[in-house]
Amino acid sequence: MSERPKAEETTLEAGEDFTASRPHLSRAHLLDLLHQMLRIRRFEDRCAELYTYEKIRGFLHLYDGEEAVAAGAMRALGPDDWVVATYREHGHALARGVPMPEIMAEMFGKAEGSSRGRGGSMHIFDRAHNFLGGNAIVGGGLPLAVGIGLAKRMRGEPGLAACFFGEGAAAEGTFHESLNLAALWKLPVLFVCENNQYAMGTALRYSESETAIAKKAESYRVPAAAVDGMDVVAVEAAARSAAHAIRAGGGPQFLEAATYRFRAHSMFDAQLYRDKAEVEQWRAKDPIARLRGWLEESGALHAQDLEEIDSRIEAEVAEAVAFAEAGTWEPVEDLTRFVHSAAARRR
Amino acid sequence: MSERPKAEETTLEAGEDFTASRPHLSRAHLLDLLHQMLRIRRFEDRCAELYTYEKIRGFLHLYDGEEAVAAGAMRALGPDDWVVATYREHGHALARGVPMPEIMAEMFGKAEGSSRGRGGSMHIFDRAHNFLGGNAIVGGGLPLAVGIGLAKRMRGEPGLAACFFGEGAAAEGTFHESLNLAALWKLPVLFVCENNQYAMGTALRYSESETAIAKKAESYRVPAAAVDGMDVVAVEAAARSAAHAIRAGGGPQFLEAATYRFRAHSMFDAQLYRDKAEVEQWRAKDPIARLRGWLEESGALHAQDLEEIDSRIEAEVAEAVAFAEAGTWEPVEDLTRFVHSAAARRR
Amino acid sequence: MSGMRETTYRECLREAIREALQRDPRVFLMGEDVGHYGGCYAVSKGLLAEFGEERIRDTPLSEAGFTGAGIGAAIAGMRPIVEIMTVNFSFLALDQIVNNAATLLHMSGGAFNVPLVIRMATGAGRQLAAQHSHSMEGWYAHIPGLKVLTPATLEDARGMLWTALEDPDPVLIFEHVLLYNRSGTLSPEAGPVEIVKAAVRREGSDVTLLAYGGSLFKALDAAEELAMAAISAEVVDLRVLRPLDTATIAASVAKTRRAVVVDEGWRSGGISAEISTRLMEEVFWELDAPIERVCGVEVPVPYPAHLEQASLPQVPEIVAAAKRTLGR
Amino acid sequence: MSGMRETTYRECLREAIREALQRDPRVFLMGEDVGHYGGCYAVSKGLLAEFGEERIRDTPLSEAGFTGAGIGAAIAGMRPIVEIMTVNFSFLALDQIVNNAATLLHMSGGAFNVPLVIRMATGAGRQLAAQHSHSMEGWYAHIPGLKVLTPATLEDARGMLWTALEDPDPVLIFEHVLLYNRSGTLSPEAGPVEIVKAAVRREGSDVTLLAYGGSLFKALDAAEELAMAAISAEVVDLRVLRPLDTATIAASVAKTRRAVVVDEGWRSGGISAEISTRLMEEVFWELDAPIERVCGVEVPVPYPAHLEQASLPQVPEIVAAAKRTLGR
Ligand SMILES: Cc1ncc(C[n+]2csc(CCOP(=O)(O)OP(=O)(O)O)c2C)c(N)n1
Ligand SMILES: Cc1ncc(C[n+]2csc(CCOP(=O)(O)OP(=O)(O)O)c2C)c(N)n1
Ligand SMILES: [Mg+2]
Ligand SMILES: [Mg+2]
Repeated sequence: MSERPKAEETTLEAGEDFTASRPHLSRAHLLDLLHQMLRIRRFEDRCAELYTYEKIRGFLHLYDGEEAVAAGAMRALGPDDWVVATYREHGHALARGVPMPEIMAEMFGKAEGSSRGRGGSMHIFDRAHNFLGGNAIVGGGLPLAVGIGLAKRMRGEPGLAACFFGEGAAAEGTFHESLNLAALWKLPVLFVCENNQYAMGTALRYSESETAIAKKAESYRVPAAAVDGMDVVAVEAAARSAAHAIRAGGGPQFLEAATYRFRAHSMFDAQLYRDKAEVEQWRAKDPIARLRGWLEESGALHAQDLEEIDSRIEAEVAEAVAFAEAGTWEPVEDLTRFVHSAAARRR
Repeated sequence: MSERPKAEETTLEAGEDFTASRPHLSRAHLLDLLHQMLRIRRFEDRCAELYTYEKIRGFLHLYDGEEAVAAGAMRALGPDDWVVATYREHGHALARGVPMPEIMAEMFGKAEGSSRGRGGSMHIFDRAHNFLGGNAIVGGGLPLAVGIGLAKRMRGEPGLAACFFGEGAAAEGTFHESLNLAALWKLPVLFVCENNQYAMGTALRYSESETAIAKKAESYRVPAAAVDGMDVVAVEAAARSAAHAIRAGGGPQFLEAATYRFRAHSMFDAQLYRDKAEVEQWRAKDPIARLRGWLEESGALHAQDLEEIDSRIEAEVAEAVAFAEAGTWEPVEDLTRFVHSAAARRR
Repeated sequence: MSGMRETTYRECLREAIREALQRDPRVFLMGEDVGHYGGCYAVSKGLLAEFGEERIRDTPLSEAGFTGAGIGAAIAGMRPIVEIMTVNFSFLALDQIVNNAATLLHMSGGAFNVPLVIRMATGAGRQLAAQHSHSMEGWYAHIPGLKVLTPATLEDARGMLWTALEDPDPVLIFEHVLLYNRSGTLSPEAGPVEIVKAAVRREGSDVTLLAYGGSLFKALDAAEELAMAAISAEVVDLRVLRPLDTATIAASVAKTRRAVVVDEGWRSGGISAEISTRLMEEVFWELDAPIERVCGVEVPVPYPAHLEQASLPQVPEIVAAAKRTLGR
Repeated sequence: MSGMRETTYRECLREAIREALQRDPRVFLMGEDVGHYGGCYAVSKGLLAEFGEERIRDTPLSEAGFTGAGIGAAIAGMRPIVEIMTVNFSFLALDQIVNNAATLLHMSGGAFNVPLVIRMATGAGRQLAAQHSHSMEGWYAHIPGLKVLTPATLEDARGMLWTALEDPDPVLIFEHVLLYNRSGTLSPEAGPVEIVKAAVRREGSDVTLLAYGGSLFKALDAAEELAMAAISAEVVDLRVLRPLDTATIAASVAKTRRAVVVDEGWRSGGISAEISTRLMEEVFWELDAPIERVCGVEVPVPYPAHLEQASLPQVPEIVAAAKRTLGR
């Protein structure tokens, strides 16, 4: 992070303009990024714990290690923008502003959850935040993002669709079809590939003949950038620059963020496919430790700032868990509600 | 065709070695190419006529104008190689050596047809020639070719799979998945994209953000060449060079042949999407007229050669039609034969 | 009211699309060759000139991509009509149709509904062989979250689309290829129709023939023949395969006590099985004979006319089945 | 013969795969994470080390691509076992499965058969929600040209694969996710089994319970409960959903005169409908009551345990349905 200005040097206030083409590197902003990443980390730590208590069930995919991508990219988005994510979407939902209690309640399967408990960890949805999930079909979200971009263009509305997906998804046919459609029709879509090097247990070299994913975007004439996904400011900068170009009417943009998941793919994974040394190498790049270290070095982060952040997060997570615990089970009589809108809206 | 040596200058005999990395430009060979293209043209002219007599029904997609691609590319293939084609596959089947009478009988729906009449024009198959159709799902054949390549590699067998498809198919997800698989696993697959500028009525610029199809191959690290598909010798040369590299164990190769269909997409097409001038421009590049012109100019083709070719073709087509006419209808009691192999083999 | 006018099923569909485009700026038509080519079956011919490339949107060959884009666009405020040329090609988009379109409302706990209409051609009879001729509408009718419509008459071809577009959830419309050229008369006032109920197309008292789409007319022809043998057949047009209008169907069979289901789809696991089973569940004690099925033969549709026709339900078989229910 | 040994369904599957790899050099296993990860459900754990990367072949996320490649490889002389992690993902490969695998033999007039086996996980019960939990084996059973197997017992998990690999045509094998951990005893001589017939798993005289896969054990539990109410239930394990063994099924129902079909798949248009209908067609005059169905509720599978369980067939419902057929 050497080329970045020290926090003290930035004079701008934290009041953010998401449309700006570059990040405001104010102290407040950087603390906020740190806060956001920590918030995701701690929330998920708690989820993992709750999983062992069987409060959360099914598949649970942690974002541990990848927080910089959602935290950074989401800064480039405003309220009119849409987000389409994957089954590994807690980080995106939190960074997007979906309330933590509703997310936690969803993990518990409670009626107060963001999807009324119907979806669980893999299917967090929130209309208020234009957060379109939570899609557990790898590659399944990309065409949806194209469609949102199309609707925006046809309706003359501002905003864009940001679509997050893993490098594994890049092998699916929908990746190909979606990039072509978005580019052909010059739609406002930001494709963000979270290249965490593995698709479950399949290393990138076993899944792609061309392992530089960003290069693939070229064959659709989609402008692409590869960014260090363990550097939240770099991600924000790249996302802002891409979003800026999209908002200027230039059509889709592609971002590849190199990142890593520190933990298993899901809670059922013995991690036979990678060795500990590799994990440790990547852990050394932990985006949270990195930003914190840099802030500390540059004297911008004091012990009490961190304490404050920690205690805010602790309170928020505790509140989320309490909310989830206090939540109710949807009555069994409502089982088939939400198959059709008529019944869904009936109450 | 200016840089090509005159036929007289080539001293090599016509006896062909399909594994040679360059064409033998003997007079016999060139006459043979001319013969092959004319054979396809005349056969299809006759088919179009028979369609109006309702001898042939369903969809009939003519290869008129594109003959150089199949005629040229097929020269690079030997008996161990496989061919996977599309619904526009009469040319491929003929050039591959599938007997014309069986193809014609197939078009008639007769039991003596290459697919016993079950498939019709879009589904010509022939095990004796490793000719795997005849696939009417656009892009549906590419994964099959990958699988054949995989089988060859795993079995240590010689040969490759040649897969023909249109530029429209390049937009399908299967294109993407197949190129990646073939490249990732270094399989012996020759992808031949017949870019005739239209997918039904959709011009290339409406279907691809990047209209240079060969470029797409790069993003899979598949070596690619673009070739003039109206020049049969150029196609043969490119196909030989690609096949040679494949046979040397270098993995898949990609060929884009620029071509044009002179007639409608199928027999139900008013061609509202292109104007006559464009068609005329391309007609001026007719691969048959071109080769003939060049042979005549260089004194290699005499009127009597052409007469001989013509009369051979006329006889062959007449025989094929007679064979088809004389063919029998499969008994209705056999309707469900060929749903399972047990019944298929019963007789 | 002015008099009836001559028209075709294809023209009815086109009028319905045109009307929808005129009525609602959120509506657009998207699919392969709907624009410059004029539609694979010429349904959208002329609409590009009238409405422009944005609203009559030619797509690349990417069934999954553009169907998914239709879903996204529907969620984000548009009312797309996605055309998939032929039901066999819809398999390429099946993940989007089932895992997204049909599922999002539930998965999101009601947050995101998908007001999407998908039209496709279905059925055999044009010698298009085994990758272009199947009848999969009954198969799609298995999926919760979808509605499945099968317009057979001109009124329904004209009227179902608008009602489908007003539905907040995904609706699939299956158009039988042999109906496009079918002509008849239509009231100039013809407009939107309900998409909930089956319709009795001919009243009768001895046996009920249940059919839909392209087979409806075979059932009507069979009823005509049966009448000559002094058998009074009631003909019910299912119209909607999901949700099935069990009430109308069961009422008819409770009256006639005998039924024949006609379905061009393959027999095993077809919609014919569901209808038979529902009838057993609803009116078992009223049945005077086992319900008969006349279905597509379980073979990929063959190319030659004689085999293709042999693979499809035909009038004589329907007549024979109806007679069997009467012990004749 | 040595004594029985303890094993699990998962181990039986693994042994079957190992045996096939040992027996026939043309056999290989291909799919997402079958190798380095050890298989999504750990079925292929250890096989990579034993057989190497060529024969335990990890694929990219490309269901259509590698399933199609499996078809091509099968045609060109290999005997691939393609693993699709979960039935919902198979929709991405549906075009290859239906338009190619199931169709090529017919379309080519017998020239090219497709000796391919596709295995996939199916079913609910692990709270994996609406894109990972469906039971679509009955749906696939609609497609001519496919065979559909649903091993429920250890013997079948151990024995169906080899027989499927010897079949010249495509065979789909559906493994219910809740069975993988199921343990029991198996003869050390256990080997290939036939894949043609249904099996009577418990004899009875008052009512027949027809089930398969994960639901078989619910049916057996229900039979146990019914026994306590002095009702003798026969339990038939369908084993093969296509082609259905109508003879065995009908013989049982002809004897008991009453039947309940249990199917985790959605009710409308499910395999339950086909079975009911066939029974009506075959043994209508022997039936003492309408056939009952206990099926999956028509909703995308919800995440929370109480709703997920409510959406699935349960023992009390099976018992109640059986009693209804007896007027109790
Ligand atoms: C179509 C499909 N195939 C397979 C799976 C099973 N699966 C879930 S996540 C995953 C790996 C995806 O890898 P990637 O896209 O890199 O995302 P990551 O999990 O690494 O974030 C797989 C194979 C799935 N959910 N959907
Ligand atoms: C999956 C699929 N979608 C649509 C069609 C209908 N269709 C048949 S040919 C064709 C155009 C294909 O164009 P291209 O690949 O360029 O091949 P060409 O016909 O020009 O040789 C279309 C859209 C089809 N057969 N399959
Ligand atoms: Mg990944
Ligand atoms: Mg083309």
